[in-house]
Amino acid sequence: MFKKTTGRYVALAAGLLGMLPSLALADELSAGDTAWMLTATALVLFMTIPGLSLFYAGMVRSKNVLSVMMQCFAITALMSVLWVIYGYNLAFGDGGSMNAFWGGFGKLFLSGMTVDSMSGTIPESVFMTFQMTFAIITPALIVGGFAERMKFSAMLLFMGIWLTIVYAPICHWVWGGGWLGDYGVLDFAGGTVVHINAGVAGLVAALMLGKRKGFGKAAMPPHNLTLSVIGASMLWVGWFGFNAGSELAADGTAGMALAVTQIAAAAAALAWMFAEWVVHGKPSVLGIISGAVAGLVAITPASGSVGPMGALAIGAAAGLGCYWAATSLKRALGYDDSLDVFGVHAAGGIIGALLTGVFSAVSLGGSGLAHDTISEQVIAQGIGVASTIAYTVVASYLILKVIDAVVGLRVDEDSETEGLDVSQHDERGYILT
Amino acid sequence: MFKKTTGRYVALAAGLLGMLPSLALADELSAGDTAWMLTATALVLFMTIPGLSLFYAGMVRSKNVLSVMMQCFAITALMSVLWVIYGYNLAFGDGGSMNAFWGGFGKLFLSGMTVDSMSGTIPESVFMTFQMTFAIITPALIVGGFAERMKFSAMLLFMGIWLTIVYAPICHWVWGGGWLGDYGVLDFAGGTVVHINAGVAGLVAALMLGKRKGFGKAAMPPHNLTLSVIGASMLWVGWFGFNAGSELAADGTAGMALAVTQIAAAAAALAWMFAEWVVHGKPSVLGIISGAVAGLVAITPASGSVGPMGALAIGAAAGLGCYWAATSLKRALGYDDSLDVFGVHAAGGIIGALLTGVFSAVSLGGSGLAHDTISEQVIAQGIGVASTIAYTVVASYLILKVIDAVVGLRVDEDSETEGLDVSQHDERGYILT
Amino acid sequence: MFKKTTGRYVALAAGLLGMLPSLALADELSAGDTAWMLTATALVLFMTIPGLSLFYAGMVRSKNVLSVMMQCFAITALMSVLWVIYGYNLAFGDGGSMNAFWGGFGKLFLSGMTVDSMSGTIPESVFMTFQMTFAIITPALIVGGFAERMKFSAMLLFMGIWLTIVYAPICHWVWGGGWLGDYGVLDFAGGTVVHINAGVAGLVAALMLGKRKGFGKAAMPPHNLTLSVIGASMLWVGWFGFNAGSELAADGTAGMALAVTQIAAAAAALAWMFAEWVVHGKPSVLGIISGAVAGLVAITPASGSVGPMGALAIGAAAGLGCYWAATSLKRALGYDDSLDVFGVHAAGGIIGALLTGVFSAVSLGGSGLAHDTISEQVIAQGIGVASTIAYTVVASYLILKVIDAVVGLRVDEDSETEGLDVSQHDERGYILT
Amino acid sequence: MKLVTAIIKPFKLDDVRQALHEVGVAGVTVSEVKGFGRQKGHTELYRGAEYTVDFLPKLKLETAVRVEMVEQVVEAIQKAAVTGKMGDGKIFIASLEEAIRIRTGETGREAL
Amino acid sequence: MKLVTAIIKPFKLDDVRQALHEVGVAGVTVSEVKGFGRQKGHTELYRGAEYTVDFLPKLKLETAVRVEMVEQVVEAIQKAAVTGKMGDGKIFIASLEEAIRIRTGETGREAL
Amino acid sequence: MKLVTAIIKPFKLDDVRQALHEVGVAGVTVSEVKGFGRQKGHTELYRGAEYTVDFLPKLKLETAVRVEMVEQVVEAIQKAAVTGKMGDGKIFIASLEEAIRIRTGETGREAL
Ligand SMILES: Nc1ncnc2c1ncn2[C@@H]1O[C@H](COP(=O)(O)OP(=O)(O)O)[C@@H](O)[C@H]1O
Ligand SMILES: Nc1ncnc2c1ncn2[C@@H]1O[C@H](COP(=O)(O)OP(=O)(O)O)[C@@H](O)[C@H]1O
Ligand SMILES: Nc1ncnc2c1ncn2[C@@H]1O[C@H](COP(=O)(O)OP(=O)(O)O)[C@@H](O)[C@H]1O
Repeated sequence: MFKKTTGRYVALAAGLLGMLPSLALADELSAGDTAWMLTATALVLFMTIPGLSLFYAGMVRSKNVLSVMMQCFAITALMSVLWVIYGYNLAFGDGGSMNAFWGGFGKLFLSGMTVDSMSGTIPESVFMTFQMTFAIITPALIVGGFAERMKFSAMLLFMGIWLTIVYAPICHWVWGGGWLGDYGVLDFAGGTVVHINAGVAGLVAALMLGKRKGFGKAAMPPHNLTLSVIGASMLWVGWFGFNAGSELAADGTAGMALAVTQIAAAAAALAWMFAEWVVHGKPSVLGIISGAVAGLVAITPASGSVGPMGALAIGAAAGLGCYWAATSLKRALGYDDSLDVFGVHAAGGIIGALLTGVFSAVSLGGSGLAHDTISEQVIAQGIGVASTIAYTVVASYLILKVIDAVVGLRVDEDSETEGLDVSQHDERGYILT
Repeated sequence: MFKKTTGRYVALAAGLLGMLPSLALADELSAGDTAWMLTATALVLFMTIPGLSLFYAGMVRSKNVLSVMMQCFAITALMSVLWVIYGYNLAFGDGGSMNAFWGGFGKLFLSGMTVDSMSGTIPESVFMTFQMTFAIITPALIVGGFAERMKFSAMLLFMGIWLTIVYAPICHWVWGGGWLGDYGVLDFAGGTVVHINAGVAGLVAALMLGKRKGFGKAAMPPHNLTLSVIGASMLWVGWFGFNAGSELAADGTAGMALAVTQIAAAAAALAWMFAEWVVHGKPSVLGIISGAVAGLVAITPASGSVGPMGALAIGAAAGLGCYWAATSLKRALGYDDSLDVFGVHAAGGIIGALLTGVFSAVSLGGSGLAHDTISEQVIAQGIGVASTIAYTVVASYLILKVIDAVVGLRVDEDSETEGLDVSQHDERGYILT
Repeated sequence: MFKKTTGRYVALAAGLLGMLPSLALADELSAGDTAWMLTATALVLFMTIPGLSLFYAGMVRSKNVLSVMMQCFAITALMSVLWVIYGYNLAFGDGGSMNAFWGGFGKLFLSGMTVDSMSGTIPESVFMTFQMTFAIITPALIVGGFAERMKFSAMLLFMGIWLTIVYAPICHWVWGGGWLGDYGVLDFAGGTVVHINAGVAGLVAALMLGKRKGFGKAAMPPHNLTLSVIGASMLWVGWFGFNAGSELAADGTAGMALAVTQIAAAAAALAWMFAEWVVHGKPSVLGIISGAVAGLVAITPASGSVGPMGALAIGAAAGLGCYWAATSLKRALGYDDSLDVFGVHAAGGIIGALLTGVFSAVSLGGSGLAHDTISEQVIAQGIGVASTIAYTVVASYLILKVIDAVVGLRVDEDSETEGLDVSQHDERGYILT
Repeated sequence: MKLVTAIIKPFKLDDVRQALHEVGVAGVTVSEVKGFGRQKGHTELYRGAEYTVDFLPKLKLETAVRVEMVEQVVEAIQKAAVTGKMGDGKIFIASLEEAIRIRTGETGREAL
Repeated sequence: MKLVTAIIKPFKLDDVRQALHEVGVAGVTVSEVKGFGRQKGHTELYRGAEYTVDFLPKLKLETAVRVEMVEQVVEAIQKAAVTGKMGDGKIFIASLEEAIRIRTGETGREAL
Repeated sequence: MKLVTAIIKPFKLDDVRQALHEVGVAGVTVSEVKGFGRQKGHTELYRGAEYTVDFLPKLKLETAVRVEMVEQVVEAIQKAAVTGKMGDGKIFIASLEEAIRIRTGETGREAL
């Protein structure tokens, strides 16, 4: 029904086989591919800490700067441990008759993964850790939705459960041999699995927690945009690992993924900047970096299958689309998504996911669709988007409801006024004199 | 007339062939080389954002911190898009009968570059993107010359035209099959193409814009040297990608480029530090980091052909020479090159370019000259330096003149007093309370 | 007497042979391994500048922020030059009949190292530079012990001598063919050589310099924890180069080293965080990042030979153990180890070194011991730890005594009150208005 | 003329500004200060070292007003700044002998 | 003794310092403050949210001077700080009952 | 009531606070200021450009006290803040007409 357009699925399949030592059909190890994947793993971790944590930290008020960094750091640690214990298995294990939906609990604690286990041409240990970094950044992105008001304990609980119930299954659906991948949804590096998923969950959290105290009346400008620029820059650089690493090899597809990532980020940064310039009269640094991130998000699902011109188009569309979503749409709907995880990640992810169905076509410079025509492919992409949104909305809502009942989601008013740094962590961000 | 001393030229030639699919003589892809070049590309982008932007941002006054980061970021985006549309072709295309001077407009929009296009042993997409990162950092360096007083719009215009008229042709002359490369000028990673070029253009801009208001009377100390130290550190780390990446392969020459880069940076840092200690009585952190950057600049042209002891010597010379240029020379001549792009990049580039002609000699531990004797090679290097300077001075001057006439180069006095962050971008860098 | 469990020793041996061109038995160059080792070298340098320097800079008071960054930067430069001149030879040279103890002065100035010299499957230039980055970070770690009160000149002298007399010999003992390596002490990436060594030397320095003025009475909170979080994050990311790079190849052992590094860091971060939460009622960001570093330290010696579950156990133990050492133990003993280089690096190193002897056992998921039983191996590890501590205590003490007599170790009281930034370097960290 | 100085909680600034505006006060100068008083600070915790931060961030507002406006101004500030919890702050009134507007050289009430 | 307080534009500090020095004022204490007044602030823009920053960075200079110097001091400040544009600031004069030099315990005019 | 203002060296804050506490002063407001005076600043050096920083970081403490406590308070501050080196700072005393506690509306001595 659809053509496999990259080595990815094959490699994944081999990865799964690698988990079953008795079936050892492993490819031979490629030092070159392994070298790249070791690096790519480092790059994707770099995206979350320090990248994303800085991007976010700069945007909050100074009394909450540490809380955001703490959240990203704690998520990194917690997700790593959960991934090792059961997450990897849930996502990439063999779910048997239920394999369309999850990977099961067959092999917990990475049992069976040795120094010699292979996943395609790279050690399985590397594949496992690379995927772990995706399972880290996705929940960390959600932080942007509820920043400056959520209890640390509730946040930690939420993320642990969310990984288990939301991330791992969706990851399995698309990359682990589940139904979305089978159906020919193209999502090379995680537009749906990572960005739409996190962006929507962030919006759900923003709505359930309610607006920050004073939102709409008091000004809540970013307290240190220098940090945000550093963070966005690190995200950009690290994204090469995210997208070109998703090829799981150092080859022509990885190279093209690198190129299109760069192109889309640049195009989107310019698009947002010029849009703002036209609309408001001045270009802003928060604008251009938001644009770059929007472009990176949008090219993510497409990065294994579009060409340079497709990347230019996707980038420009994402820059404009996310500019609209994070400014006009947000204002119109009135929700308080503190750091625009919906406006940038969900909106950018949706734009990218749909346009992947367009620009992957050979006729448009891409390397091929999984379905026969562009319209069929776009429909498939839409199904991927819609089912992810539906699932993550419902599941995120339920998890938050339960946690609210058990420990409460939001800090009390005085703590919010004082700032989360002192109230949650007994620390202050800046003691400059 | 000269020996080819590294694989670089060969790889470049192959790269060009790779653009003509019909002539597909492409080497086989090396996953190892590709792995390294993917990484090197990330490292060079990392040099500009966040590296250089932090190095510069820390040195300006706090009211201009965002403007400098914005400029670097916008340059990154704009150059990427222009490179894809025509810049790469101008620099690395086949200019036919004019090939000594430029690469022509034969193939715009990267047409013909597919997933399978090769450039030597790596995908052409990687080569193209790697070179793009050089076309990003070169204009970004110029920012140091006119920081704290140029209009953002004029800056953007200038950079777009400068890439087209100055960078791309000079890049072609040296690396794209043009006359300087043919003549046996050694410039492994861009001492001339990147650093002298940018340093001189920065000085031209500094002179044409005039001094910052209050320069010489009011103190203009760096507002946040922590940022500059982070930036310099990132430049150092990223420079491994710049120099060792210029080999376009993961081999012995790349390894030696890595080693000499480290050695020269260290030697120059110490040289500047001790010089300052002797002259002023105390070593400063701005001094040592400036020294490191000077050493990195100077080893750049030499990194493919000198040995460890040559690197020590070049580093020490650059540390002392740039210390003199950025302090005594600048004071003597009285120009206001805000962040010493001339004193560090042009001076360091000239020292490095000339000494490359010396220490590349086998007798001095190098791996060979392109000309027969050291003196001949030094003359060739001098011709490379002189022609680059001449061209960039004239062209940069003309571009600035035109832009000044059309939109004006400099912000008005009140905007300068208020700071560019607010006046150009409606943002403030720090809102700490 | 013991099994060689990884390719490391072989590669090292080849490295040494590579220094003797006449014996050129060099393996063939692997582009994949070289690609990874070029990257790993960049990553380890990245750990010191900017990583460690930020981690430390954030923890001092704002009047000393630059002094700490300056120290790390100057150490980077000085160690690089000394390493090239004689350090590499001392550590990895052939000491002839004294080879159990040092590498001699046979070949200074890297003579004989050419573009073609090999060290295993990678260029010797890369091996030399990779090892250089270890010789940089080890002294830089010591800075944490005496921060905020040591004279810059004395610091520089101390570090130069310490590299020569302490680091290079111990490095030789373990990795250069010396007696500890021969005896079957497992220290894959430097738990003993780097962390215990530095941590103990830091404590000796802290004790000899005495407490900071006002210690115990005045509050000395970290002035900018944002910097420390960035630094810790960079350390984490860079540590992949440190540990997985120590395999000197891109293979299954490197992959597993990557995975266990991630797992141990995460487990330790959570352990410290939860311990603090239980004991003090709130989790802190300084706590969680300290925990992550503790876990990274502890997994370092083990990273080439333990499995994922061993990593979980080692991480958790290090998180709890270092939490106790850096809080309760420090308070009980009353020393002023400014930034807890003992509590984190020495304590974490000891925990890791001993547990390496346990969890490397095949029965516990490891890839094998060098001795026959766990208890024998633990004894061997203990001997490694004890002899390193004994040697570094005595030697560091003597060096400091001599320097104190010659130039004095500590700044005068007024300089300490004013801060080292102004008193030692004539600069200020922040000029925000 | 009188100089009215108010120490308030930082997040009350907007309300107080608004209230002052309503009673016709055109100019205010604000400083960030640290307050020690009855209100307790918080505890901070760094690597096991707990210590008490006994000062609290406050804002100091200074406004020079005509004598006849003093009462109104004080009342406006007090109403807008009160939360009823400890640490709400103080208002001080002192006498001012002269005021000069730098731009024009005007003095006295004209300068305010 | 009088306490002369001046609110000025930040970039005028050096000029005012110089002018004070010339009339013989030895000591000045300076604070960074935010000023609200007739001068308009600027607009800031973050992700489409425009808002007006209605305070402006100013410096507050305080100097205690002998009564007979007040006039001179005020004049010096006014001349040095004026640009003629809105927001140049104010000078306030208040009476001071006593001054003590901490180092020596001297009081009164000796202490200034 | 009197307003006692002290300019002190920053590292003396804890000692002065303690001393004030001992004489029964409950409330103090502290600002970070820059002081120009007899004490010399330091030189800074950036890329060969040497210049003199002639201001020094100081703290300004303000406390409103009852008239009968003024002497004690001044003495306490002076003793705690003195080092005997230049730059120890000044204490100024001014008269205060009224004080109001925002929380309760209390005025006069009750408000302090
Ligand atoms: N006597 C005083 N002099 C100067 N400032 C004071 C005085 N007393 C209180 N303050 C300031 O007012 C703030 C609030 O005072 P506090 O005693 O905490 O509560 P309350 O105003 O409710 O009595 C303090 O933080 C301090 O800045
Ligand atoms: N009544 C006042 N009390 C205290 N400070 C004032 C007063 N009026 C103005 N200021 C201060 O003086 C600054 C300048 O005042 P503004 O009204 O903007 O212009 P101008 O001084 O030219 O009349 C203000 O920013 C504020 O800091
Ligand atoms: N006349 C003054 N008015 C206001 N503040 C002053 C005056 N003289 C000194 N100061 C403040 O007191 C500080 C210390 O004064 P200085 O002359 O350096 O030493 P000393 O107090 O030992 O005479 C100065 O830095 C300044 O902040």
